[in-house]
Amino acid sequence: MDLTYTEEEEEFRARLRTWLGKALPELPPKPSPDDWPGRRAYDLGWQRRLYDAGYAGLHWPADAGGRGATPTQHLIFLEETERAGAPYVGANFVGLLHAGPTIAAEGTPEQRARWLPPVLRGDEVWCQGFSEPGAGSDLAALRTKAVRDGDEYVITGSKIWTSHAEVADWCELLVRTDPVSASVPKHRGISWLAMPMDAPGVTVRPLRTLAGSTEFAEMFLDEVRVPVGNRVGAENDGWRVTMVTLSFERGTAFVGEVVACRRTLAALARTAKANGRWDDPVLRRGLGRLHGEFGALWRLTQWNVSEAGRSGGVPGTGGSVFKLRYSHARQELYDLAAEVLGAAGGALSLDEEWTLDRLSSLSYTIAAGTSQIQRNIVAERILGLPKGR
Amino acid sequence: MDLTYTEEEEEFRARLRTWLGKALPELPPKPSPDDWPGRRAYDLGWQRRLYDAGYAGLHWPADAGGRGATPTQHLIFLEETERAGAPYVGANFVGLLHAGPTIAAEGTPEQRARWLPPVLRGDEVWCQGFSEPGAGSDLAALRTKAVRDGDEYVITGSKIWTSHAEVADWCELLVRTDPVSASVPKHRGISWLAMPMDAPGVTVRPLRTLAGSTEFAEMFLDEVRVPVGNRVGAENDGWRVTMVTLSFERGTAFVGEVVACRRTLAALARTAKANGRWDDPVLRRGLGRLHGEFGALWRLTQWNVSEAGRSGGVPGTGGSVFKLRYSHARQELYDLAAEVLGAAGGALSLDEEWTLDRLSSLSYTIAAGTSQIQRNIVAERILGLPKGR
Amino acid sequence: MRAVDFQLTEDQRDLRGGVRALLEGRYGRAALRASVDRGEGVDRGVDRGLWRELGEAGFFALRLPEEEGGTGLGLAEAVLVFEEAGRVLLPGPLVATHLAAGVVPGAARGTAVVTAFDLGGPFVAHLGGADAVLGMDGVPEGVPVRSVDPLTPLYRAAGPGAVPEALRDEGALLTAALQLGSALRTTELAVRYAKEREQFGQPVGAFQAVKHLCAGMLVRGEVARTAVYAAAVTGAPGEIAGAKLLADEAAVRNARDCLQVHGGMGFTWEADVHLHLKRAWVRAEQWRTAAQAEEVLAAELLAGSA
Amino acid sequence: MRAVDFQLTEDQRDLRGGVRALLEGRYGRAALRASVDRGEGVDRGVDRGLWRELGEAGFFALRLPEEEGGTGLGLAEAVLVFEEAGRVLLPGPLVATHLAAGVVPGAARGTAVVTAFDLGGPFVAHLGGADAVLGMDGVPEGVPVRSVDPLTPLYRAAGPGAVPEALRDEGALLTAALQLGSALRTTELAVRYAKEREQFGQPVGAFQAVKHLCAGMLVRGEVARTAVYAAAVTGAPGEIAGAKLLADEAAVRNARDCLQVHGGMGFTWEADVHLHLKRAWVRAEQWRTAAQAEEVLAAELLAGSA
Repeated sequence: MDLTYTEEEEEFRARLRTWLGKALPELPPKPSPDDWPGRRAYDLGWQRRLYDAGYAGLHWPADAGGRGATPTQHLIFLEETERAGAPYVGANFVGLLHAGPTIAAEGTPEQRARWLPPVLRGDEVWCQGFSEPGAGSDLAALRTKAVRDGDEYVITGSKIWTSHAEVADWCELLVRTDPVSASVPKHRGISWLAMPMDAPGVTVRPLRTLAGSTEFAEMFLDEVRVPVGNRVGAENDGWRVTMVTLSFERGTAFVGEVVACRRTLAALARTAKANGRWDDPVLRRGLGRLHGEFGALWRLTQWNVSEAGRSGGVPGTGGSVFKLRYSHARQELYDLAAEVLGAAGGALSLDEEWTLDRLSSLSYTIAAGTSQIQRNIVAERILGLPKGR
Repeated sequence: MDLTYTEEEEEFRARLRTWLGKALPELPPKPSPDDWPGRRAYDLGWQRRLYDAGYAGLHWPADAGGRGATPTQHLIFLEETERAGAPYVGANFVGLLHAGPTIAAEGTPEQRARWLPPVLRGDEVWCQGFSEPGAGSDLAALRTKAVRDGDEYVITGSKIWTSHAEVADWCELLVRTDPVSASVPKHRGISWLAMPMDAPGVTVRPLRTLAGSTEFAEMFLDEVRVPVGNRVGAENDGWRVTMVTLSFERGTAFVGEVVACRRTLAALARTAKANGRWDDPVLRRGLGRLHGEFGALWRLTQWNVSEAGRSGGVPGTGGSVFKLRYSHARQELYDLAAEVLGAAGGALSLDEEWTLDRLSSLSYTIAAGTSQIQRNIVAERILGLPKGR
Repeated sequence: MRAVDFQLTEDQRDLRGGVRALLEGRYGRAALRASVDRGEGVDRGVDRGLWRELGEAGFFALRLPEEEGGTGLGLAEAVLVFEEAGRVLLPGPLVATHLAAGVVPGAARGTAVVTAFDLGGPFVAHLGGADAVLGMDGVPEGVPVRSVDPLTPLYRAAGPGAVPEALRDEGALLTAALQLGSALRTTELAVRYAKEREQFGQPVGAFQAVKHLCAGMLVRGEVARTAVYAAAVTGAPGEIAGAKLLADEAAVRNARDCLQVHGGMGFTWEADVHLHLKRAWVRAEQWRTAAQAEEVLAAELLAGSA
Repeated sequence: MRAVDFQLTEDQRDLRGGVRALLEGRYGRAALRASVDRGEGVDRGVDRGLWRELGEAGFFALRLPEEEGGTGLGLAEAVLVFEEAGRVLLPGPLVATHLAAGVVPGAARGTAVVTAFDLGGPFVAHLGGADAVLGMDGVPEGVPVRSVDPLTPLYRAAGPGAVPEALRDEGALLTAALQLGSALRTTELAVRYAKEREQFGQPVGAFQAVKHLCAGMLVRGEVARTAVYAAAVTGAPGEIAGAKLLADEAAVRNARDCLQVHGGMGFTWEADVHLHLKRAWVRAEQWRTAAQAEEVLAAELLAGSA
């Protein structure tokens, strides 16, 4: 057990800090949340700067154009960029974290050459077409259908919870190429396709969340034609291909968020001190408890990262453990924030950033696997408890 | 909605108070917890006094020797006896609340004449032989077997969680008279028998709980012979016969306990005031919250009782709702008590009554249907949610 | 022989049924969503037509004596009516206007919209177009703030800065009744969704985890119902504090669990669940907060234990 | 290239494995139940033979420099050893004797039994037959009280009446490690029972409700483990307070959930689960309570946020 960074790691951190100190002030002003083209340009611009400085695809293998950094370097990168207030991965999210790694692992040399460099350089934006209105937790029940017609698939169906769909160039799409039957279980018969978003038949409609924002979209596909050459992996093998993506994750998924939560908690303590609520032991101890909680979550992140480092990048089951606890803690944080602010302090006003963040926190126990699904995973895969009848 | 008592009810209460004021001081000293014969004598003595005063079987129908009181009168009875510190039903529990009502509802005239008067008069003690080591939540999976041999059943098996077994005269016993098979589901093939506890082959062994006490026993049955005439209801119809018992319950099961908890909470507040913990808002507000909780539970009891009164004695599903909430609240109460006392105040010492009660409270989310089973009942029977595959 | 009867009387059932029918007709789901859409970004004030209809139906004058144009009913009946309003998320300063009946001209008949500084600070709801503020002469200027609840416009204004103390108990109780209605409604929404939505080849409500979430919702709702009804019958400050505490908790936590049962769909603007949660957050801050209620209860506990 | 590595080193794994083997052999389940039976109603004092064996195994001298007869290891290794002790519910004033090594003669080798007034009041554990009390000259007279934990005899005695402040952090951390071991152990007990016990025709662990109880236990244990290990590496008071808080919660709540998973069988004296719960209750009161830990963390949060 060692929590001190090596000399190389400290150097990496120092270089990064220096660069961030120089690069961040040069950024253009942040676009407004509903200026989608502006957000695309801003996010791609940041990615291009990372690329030029040698930080793009830090955690990607070298043969995919990445830097082959250790998980700890990646952790340092995420920690430092968050601390410095650098832009989030934003529109580059799917390309850098899902579609890109999938292509890197499963694509042909031609596919890698076509799609990976534009992601790293910040030239192209990807979105994700996995979930469907009828297939949420039960993702493999997806029904969007692709029928082979010569060299093309003809695709019909609908997708939901697609972020950045309005400005994406490509969509990593899961489709059913073999209908479910007695001999074809639902996890088979799925294929992974790269769909150009400007293909005829693709309609994107913004999906409004309870926070009032339109971060997500619904996507309707009406006989969209995609070349067979855009399929990554074998036909009907898309489920396995998709799962490969996860092996790039290496415990770093929530590093930035945990760092941000710790900063938020400190700000909340200052607010409580300023408005007098600090003198109420119920609130003060609640803040202390959450400080302990997020401290542990930060350490758990380091633990998961170093475990992934040992196992050579294969993610442990630590991800489910972390997500269960973190999503709950994040909701607690914003509930406590509302108590610290109180009605008189603006807890009911959207003019306070806390309130919007509180609304967003509600999705954490649902998105990317509900807490119920995560508990099943922990119970069945880690603890080996049997599936029910 | 009306929470004022009628004149008749207030008269009933006043008469009862007067009688309690006279009867309680005449009681002999309470036996020690491990003096089982002494406890039997004490409990039966109290029952005899109730009988002589006309309070025995208050809630039993008149044709079973009871007083046919309204649910509200029964509630008043339980409230007043608890407030006055009268003895608990103790060794008479099964006879008065389970076996007796079952015989009253399902027994032949001869069976009623044989078994009911001694229960009401305080002459005979019953115990319950339902649960088995392998059949807890899944009670109908019981395997104690009764084989017909002429005019007798020959019974072999074992029972668990039998209270007062050491001093009982009779046991209401559920046995399997028809083995489970493709055509006999587990709820069929069960019969209800009255077994004399002095029959050869009955062995009772005390079962120690985590509180260190031996309130319960295990019972081993080795070819015990019970006359067929001791069967109440038809052969193989024992499950239905047993469920009938519940229809006597009428929401009053926990009246005494809720009254007692409210008294305990008040004592805890006094303790907190005396030891200074009252000044800690975390504890003070916790006590306030529990005061609200138990206030609501008391009202819920009244609600359930008045609902049972309307429906003519058929219990609502309010019982599961109440038990879920109450068992949790009771555990919270004793956890808070431990915090109020603190280590310095004896929270870790069994010399404090609180500590023993805290240990006992741990059974509340398990006994008589775990919280998990109760939630299933609420979800399936009240909310109509489907059973899983 | 009559007995203590905590159940609703025939008249009370009729009253509740009548109010439910009125609100279903006048403020069903389509009307709710229309007012959400209409209110986007700007406070268009209370729907005066609806307000008058509520007034005519006795919503505000319910507890006024008949000689003052009321129906002479009590808190128990008022609670039943407000529970129904909470179910359908009826917007507007219902509690304040009800409390103003007989005091502020027009409140009883619903021709006046009356609000109150019931948030314990500089914020006041529904100030835009309000005719009066409880306990104040005149209506102060207010600066609109963006409210978390699209159906409860909020303003920052100079006012008494405190809840009108004399009305605090009744205000808290009626607000608790609104919360109760919402808690019962989100239970229904969750159960309906759990029966319809299929995942892994069966309704999600067949999964024990979802089942138990729903069971917990029902329990919270029933405990809150008992507390609210009992407090309405006795009018005791301690019981009212307990009712507010339990109803706030039921409304907020049931909305949260309802959202969880709905999964991703619950996170959409289209689903009604967020409207329940946001309103429940607002109401939890009105008249009596949880911390205040706990202190009232603690003081009562200690006084009663002496 | 080497990286920050939070995982256990090979040596640490070996150490833990060695201690686990030692304890399994020397204090397995039969020994545990025998000491419960032996201790019934009377404090027979610490098992001196066992204590010496622990001493020989380096349990107490672990962190002493080699020239003082220790093994020169650090808090991280001590935490691993104490975690194992917590798993098997090893009785005796382990933490106090460990802290006394190098201070009280014989503590390092396990020939002396040293206890401490670590309960923040007049109660002290394992006073009967103790050779010394940390921070005191001589051993005071004590009046035995009936302890909730059959393996932690308690006495009322006149002492400093407070936890030895200089040792509070280390004491809290090592106690947290004991709690951690217990929390991990009750998870195993629950999972094993859930796999074996059948009801309604399948193992109870196949029911989602039981499954999710077990998953919650694992999560609590893993979070506590990370907090305890990290605090051992950094030795920071804030991290130690957090570790104690989280490990106390994990130990108590896991024992409760383990009991729930066991159903009626968990309520028996025969099942070990109550021994874990009772010990967890005792340890939660030792060195640093939850309220104290929260205050430490709150102060650190505010100081760090300035």
